[in-house]
Amino acid sequence: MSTEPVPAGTVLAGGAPAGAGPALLNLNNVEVIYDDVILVLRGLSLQVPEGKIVALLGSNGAGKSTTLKAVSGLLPSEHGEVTDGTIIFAGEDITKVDAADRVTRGMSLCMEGRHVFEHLTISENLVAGAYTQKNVGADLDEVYSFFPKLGDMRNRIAGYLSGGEQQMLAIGRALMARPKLLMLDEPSLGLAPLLVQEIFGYIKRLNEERGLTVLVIEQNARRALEVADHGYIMEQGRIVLEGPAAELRENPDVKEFYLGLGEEGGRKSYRDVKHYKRRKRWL
Amino acid sequence: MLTRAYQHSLNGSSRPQGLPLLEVDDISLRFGGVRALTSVSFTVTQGHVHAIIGPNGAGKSSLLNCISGIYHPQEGQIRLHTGGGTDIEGREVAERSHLLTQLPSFKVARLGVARSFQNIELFSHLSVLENLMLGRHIHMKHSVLASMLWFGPARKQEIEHRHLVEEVIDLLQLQSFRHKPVGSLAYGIQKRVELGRALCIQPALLLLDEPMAGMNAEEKEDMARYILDVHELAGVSVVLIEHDMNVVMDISDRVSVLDFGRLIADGTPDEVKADPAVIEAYLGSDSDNPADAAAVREAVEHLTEEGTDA
Amino acid sequence: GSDGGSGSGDGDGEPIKIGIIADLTGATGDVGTPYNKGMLAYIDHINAEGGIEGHPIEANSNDYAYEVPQAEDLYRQYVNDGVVAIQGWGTGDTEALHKRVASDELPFMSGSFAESLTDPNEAPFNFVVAPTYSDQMRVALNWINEDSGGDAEVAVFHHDSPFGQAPVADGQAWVEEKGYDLGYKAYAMPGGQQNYVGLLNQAQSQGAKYIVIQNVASPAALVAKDIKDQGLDMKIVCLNWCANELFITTAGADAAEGHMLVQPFAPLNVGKPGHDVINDYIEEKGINAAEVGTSWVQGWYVMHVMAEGMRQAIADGAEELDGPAIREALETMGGIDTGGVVGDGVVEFSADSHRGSTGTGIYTAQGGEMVEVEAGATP
Amino acid sequence: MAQTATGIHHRSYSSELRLRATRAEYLRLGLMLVLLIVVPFVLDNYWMSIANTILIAVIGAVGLNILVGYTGQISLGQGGFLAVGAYSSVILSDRIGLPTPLAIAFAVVLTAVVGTFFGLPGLRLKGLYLAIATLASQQIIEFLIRRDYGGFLTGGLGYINVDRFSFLGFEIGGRAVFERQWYVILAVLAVLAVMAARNLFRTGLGRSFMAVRDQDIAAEAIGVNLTRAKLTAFAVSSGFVGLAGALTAHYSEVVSWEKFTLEVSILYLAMIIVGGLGSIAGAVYGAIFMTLLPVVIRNLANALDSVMPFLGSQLPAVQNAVFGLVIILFLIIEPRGLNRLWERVKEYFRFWPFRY
Amino acid sequence: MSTLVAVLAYGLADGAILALAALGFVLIYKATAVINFAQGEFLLVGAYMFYTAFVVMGLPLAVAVVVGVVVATIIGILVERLILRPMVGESPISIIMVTIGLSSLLRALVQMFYGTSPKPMPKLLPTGSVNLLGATVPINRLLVILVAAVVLTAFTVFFRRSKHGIAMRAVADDQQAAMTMGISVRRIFAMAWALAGVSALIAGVLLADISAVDQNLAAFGLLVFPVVILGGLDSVPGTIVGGVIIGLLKQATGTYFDPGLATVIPYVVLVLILLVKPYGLFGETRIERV
Ligand SMILES: Nc1ncnc2c1ncn2[C@@H]1O[C@H](COP(=O)(O)OP(=O)(O)OP(=O)(O)O)[C@@H](O)[C@H]1O
Ligand SMILES: Nc1ncnc2c1ncn2[C@@H]1O[C@H](COP(=O)(O)OP(=O)(O)OP(=O)(O)O)[C@@H](O)[C@H]1O
Ligand SMILES: [Mg+2]
Ligand SMILES: [Mg+2]
Repeated sequence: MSTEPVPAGTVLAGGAPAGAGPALLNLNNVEVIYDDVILVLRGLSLQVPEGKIVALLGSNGAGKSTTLKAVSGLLPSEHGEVTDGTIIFAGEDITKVDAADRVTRGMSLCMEGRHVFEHLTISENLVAGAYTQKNVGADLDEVYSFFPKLGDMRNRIAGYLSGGEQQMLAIGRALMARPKLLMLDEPSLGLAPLLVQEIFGYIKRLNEERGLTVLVIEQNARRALEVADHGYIMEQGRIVLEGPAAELRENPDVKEFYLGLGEEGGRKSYRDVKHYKRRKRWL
Repeated sequence: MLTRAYQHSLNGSSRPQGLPLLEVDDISLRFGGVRALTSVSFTVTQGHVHAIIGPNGAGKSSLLNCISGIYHPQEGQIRLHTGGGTDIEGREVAERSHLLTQLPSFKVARLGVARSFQNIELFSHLSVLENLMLGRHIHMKHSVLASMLWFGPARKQEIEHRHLVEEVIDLLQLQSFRHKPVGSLAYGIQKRVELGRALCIQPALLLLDEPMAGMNAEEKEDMARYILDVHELAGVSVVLIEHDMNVVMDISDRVSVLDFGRLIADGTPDEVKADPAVIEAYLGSDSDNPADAAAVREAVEHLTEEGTDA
Repeated sequence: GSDGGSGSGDGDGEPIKIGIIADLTGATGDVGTPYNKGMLAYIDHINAEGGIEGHPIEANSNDYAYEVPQAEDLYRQYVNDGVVAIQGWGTGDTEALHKRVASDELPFMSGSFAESLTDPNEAPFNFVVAPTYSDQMRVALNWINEDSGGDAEVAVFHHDSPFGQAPVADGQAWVEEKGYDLGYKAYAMPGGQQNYVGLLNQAQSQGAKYIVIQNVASPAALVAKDIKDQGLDMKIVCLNWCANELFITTAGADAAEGHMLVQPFAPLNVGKPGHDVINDYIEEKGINAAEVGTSWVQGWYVMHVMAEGMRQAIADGAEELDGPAIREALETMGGIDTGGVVGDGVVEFSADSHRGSTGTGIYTAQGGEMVEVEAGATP
Repeated sequence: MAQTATGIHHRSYSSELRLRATRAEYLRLGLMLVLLIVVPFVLDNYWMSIANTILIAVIGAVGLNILVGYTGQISLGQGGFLAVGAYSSVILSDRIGLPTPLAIAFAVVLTAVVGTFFGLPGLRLKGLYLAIATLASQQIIEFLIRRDYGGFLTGGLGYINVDRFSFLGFEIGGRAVFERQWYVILAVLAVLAVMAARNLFRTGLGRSFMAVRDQDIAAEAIGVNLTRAKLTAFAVSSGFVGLAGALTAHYSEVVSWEKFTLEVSILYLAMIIVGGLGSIAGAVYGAIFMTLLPVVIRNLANALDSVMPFLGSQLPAVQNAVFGLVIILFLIIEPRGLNRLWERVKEYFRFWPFRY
Repeated sequence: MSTLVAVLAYGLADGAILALAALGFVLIYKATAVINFAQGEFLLVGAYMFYTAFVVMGLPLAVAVVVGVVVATIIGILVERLILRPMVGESPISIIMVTIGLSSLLRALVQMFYGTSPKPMPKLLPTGSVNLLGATVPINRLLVILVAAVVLTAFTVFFRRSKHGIAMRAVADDQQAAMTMGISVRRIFAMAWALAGVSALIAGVLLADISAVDQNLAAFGLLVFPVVILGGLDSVPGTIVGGVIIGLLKQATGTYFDPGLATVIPYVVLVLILLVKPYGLFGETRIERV
């Protein structure tokens, strides 16, 4: 694995990262442009090995969400398009496939900012999530057992839930599609510490029990790197650093910029921060 | 320090440090059957950073919405005290207290209560500059004819207020986005713009709903720095909702904890941190210190087991 | 737009330009189209005869789909093209334009027979060829008075617009002036209805035996249908725009049977002397007489009146044939013969009245035909 | 203000606050003025009349865009408000006998008031519900003026004759000069209207309208009084529309209800949407485009009459078809309207030869 | 009394047809959040399609109905595919405008192909009339009520029971999120428009049968707005209530007061109702939270 900056646009060494199974998801040199002018992904490549948890880190505006939108085919609805590169899922090139079909092929995305169906009740939201499935009942109960809170409020209108409640619902809904690959865009966004623990514990568990493959975007790098097997760090639409989670956790840059640790390892108080960080030291 | 250079104070309060600024007095809020808040009371002191924490759905945002007049609690009062000191221009201001619970939110804003929202609520089609200028709305005169005429008062006013706005832009390092439509900016930047819009009001009280959600450690440090600058240098009082305990513990002077709409604790960060009820309801086996990252794995294992036999 | 036989025939003189504002596809397209056909046919006919004193008529005819703004736009275009007279159509456009017409000094005829247009002070360049709606109403009332033996309730169903309201007040006045013992009540007919049962119910509670309709054919036909459906004993008296074959065909022969039609322009099947020229023409052109309805005839003869005016103006030796000259001629030339087709046969204008005629025919629907009951009835 | 390779650098806020910064923009402004001035010298009466219609439409469209494009309150009541402006102005000038310009001014105010009144539902209604409510106000106003109870408007005549526009002895002349003289009046007013609107949205008031459009709760939370903002928007917008209505009346010299139907409301909506919502320039482009469209089609049809007589005989249908088609195609190609299209062209050339 | 019966019969008949027309409108709105100003034209086109099949081609009634339904479906799908799909994600008002353009286009096309004069079509429903409580009521009105009732219940049940109902609302709420659920936004849209086409066809044919096959059919469509707003833009049962209210209201005003007034009374009522209930009688309250 490389702690050195990776030259822009170069494909990372060979297919899947070391020690991983065959890549379930494989992005090669993906380039994304919004509104025909705004270049956001500049030849991004990453692999998500079957049965592993991969974390994608990066500062605001790096293009993380865009990456997931590209994978799940949501770009067209935002005047964005994949102008170069390929997206391979389960061995098939899905770069041109319609968003809905991608779900039936077994991926499901839990979007940044929840996007619950505001006018539907919690249970209706979950049913909608299972649109591609046959027997909904069982899955429903399962989700409720994982998120008891949802069970208690199953007939509440989703639009009136609190931020966190909506986040749980969004994740539950994504699971209703019984995906092979679950993509989570900042799942811990706005969640209380306790819940963050739960959710990551839950992700881990899905991964271990069902062998669910997970690609997760996180700002809470610490948590992410704890549960993840492999990590990617992106800046300005490129992968600038990647490697096994354990190693990334030890990487000094990561320590400083993502784990918010001083060189000496201990966490420094926010009060001690006296200067604004200069950005993008990898470029 | 940057902000010393600024000529406009961002603090719109004329209240001497240490006096009570905001009194939340036994308020209850219901939505049909849902009890979002149940007899909550606490006091925000002038010059404090007052954090509100609690599990999801505890009623934190609702509380903020009550203070800023977006929701109106069925019971209880919220009082904002102004005056008793000198205002920005150094004039003596008589002491007054206002019943926020009876005001529409635009009137609350005119008392200098500024806020940011949990899910960013910017004017997405407008540029960063326009969004910030809108922060000046309550300080500007709006006559239809003068506006249509442009030359004369309208133009003069625009330029006048532009000065303060530019200072905010400078403080928050938004220079490069000045003329960008906020809709297309990345999440983190939008959060900053929203803070800026609130600052342009020259707030007497600043309400921030999860200003650091969705930021990485580094960006949090910046945001924390901005908030501290505003607080320390301008002396603006801040009420802050935040889930990252490190931030809360580091920058707040006082913490109130909500759970299921009730106030379960209220005190200094350390008191609260130690409070078993809080740990039970909210923090859990907090482990944001990687030293005991093991704790998480435990938590994970723990969950795993109960899950498997569930 | 379609040009009425410009250049055709051997009229070698410099052509006379006129503009036609027609409704072919609008709200009144059903009667507007044949009216327009009639006009163009007449122009074709007159040009074939060598035009007017050697001047062929060059008519620019455009459809305005009963949209006033469209009409205004067309009008401006015609003025710009230097026409000497305008043939309009509906109430809306006639009203919207009469001021402009006056200031541009262009004689203007149309299918709108509102009383106000007959007053040269009010509308100096508008000419109303047929008896006004008010006169038709008076005739209708006279007839009802006789038919009922001088004692009946009359309900007036009128289009919900100025066009509809035009004769209402005058009718009321007429009843009083004549001291008729007729109950008289007016009801507005909204457009786009699926039935007029509500209206009929009101008429019924008024005790009306006669229903005068001032509207176009299709709604009138709907009323006839509803009367039949409801098995009511009421007699419809249609004025002008619903007094035609269209009313009969749309309502269906049996639903229309026995209702009365006040129509100033004699339909072809009545066979007035003035119809011969039309019959010759359609025979020569191979047009099926069945297609030539009342409105067609109307168009033909309105155009005829205007043409006669032009002929006279030229005869009067106007150095150049322009609006004022034509107006002058129309006001001074005396009666224009229509071979008994229009009203009592002659159309005559004067400097202080542009009311071309007061006489109108009365017909009844019989076996799906218009059968003449009385010719040239005047108030 | 200096122009360098890296872009425009303003040295003072006032210079940045100018509407036009670059030489190119001044050039464009100049060209437009020249165009406005030469028009009456090159066009014949017919096309002058079209130009005049366009100028009136511009005023109306700008007004509507203030409400719909900038404040986000969809309105289908345009026709009704035009009518209010037209009737009131005429009644004031010809019946009450006020000098026409004064009458027009009062008509503007009156329409603003009426507009505000019909804006009241806007305080409770959102988006499409409001749109339909304005549709209702259109229908109701239209009904009232058409039914004209007791002839309170037209004295039972159904229409009102309007005297030639005259002011302080000056009177609009006959056929020869009529259009040109009107052109001067209308052009001046249109330019003023456009400027006024442009200015409005450089100031706090205008911004508060846009804030209401984008996020009303947040707007209120920064101190914008929603009620006032919305009603002001309705008033200002209706004011412009009233002016357009009054001018229509005095220009066409006859007022009758047929000129203010729902079709008119829709036509105006089409103008601002095809032109570009929330952009003054867009409203102008839209007004020009939508007014010219049917005229151009008819002239085309007449020209092609010999080749395909079908066009001529089916003209209104063809016009409607094209009207519909153009709207559809436009919005599919560029949903943000002509204005955006124009901007994209400019962008393209700014970045040319690079793609981004 | 007899008057009242007549009012009921005629009013309900009109109301039933209105409800049918409104149904299509609501389906489209529910699924695609599109306000379809072309609904009236859908009635128009539907009626003319049927007329073509039944009269022009002279097909037997049953076949003609089938043909009509098929064509209506196809038209619905085409409209969605060609005109609305490219607009996905655009501002609601631009989309409104597109449908306005569509309405103008459809009307024009019908006009070009069929002209403006009414088309003679043999009556489908028996024309005679029966005597109800002293009032003569034409049978066809009663049958119209019956047919409409059947169709409406069918639709209502379909959306209560099937998961498509939920999917539709999901799509209307948040298209992106719906896509991530594997809900094919396109398919849902197509479905909504197709169904709207069909219900409009039925309404159009019924309407044509009791009045005439002419352009007025489209004008009738405008009344859909009071209906849906009254019932609530997104409520299927709402359309029925709204339709019946408006239908009766018009007939009653026309019978007891002034038929002219009857044309605006729906709008007056509409405004009044909205002032009390801003989302109509059964409409979903739009959620606004911060
Ligand atoms: N629909 C869009 N149109 C134009 N630009 C966009 C759009 N969406 C995103 N962008 C731009 O693309 C860049 C990356 O956006 P993206 O949301 O992927 O960043 P991110 O890594 O998810 O940031 P965050 O952590 O804040 O979510 C940003 O600079 C943003 O301005
Ligand atoms: N407008 C509303 N209508 C109905 N219920 C509401 C409304 N607003 C909030 N609630 C309910 O009140 C409770 C508190 O919501 P609130 O948003 O205040 O929680 P919170 O403390 O902000 O949670 P989080 O930290 O996840 O944002 C929740 O159960 C929510 O469902
Ligand atoms: Mg993101
Ligand atoms: Mg919250």
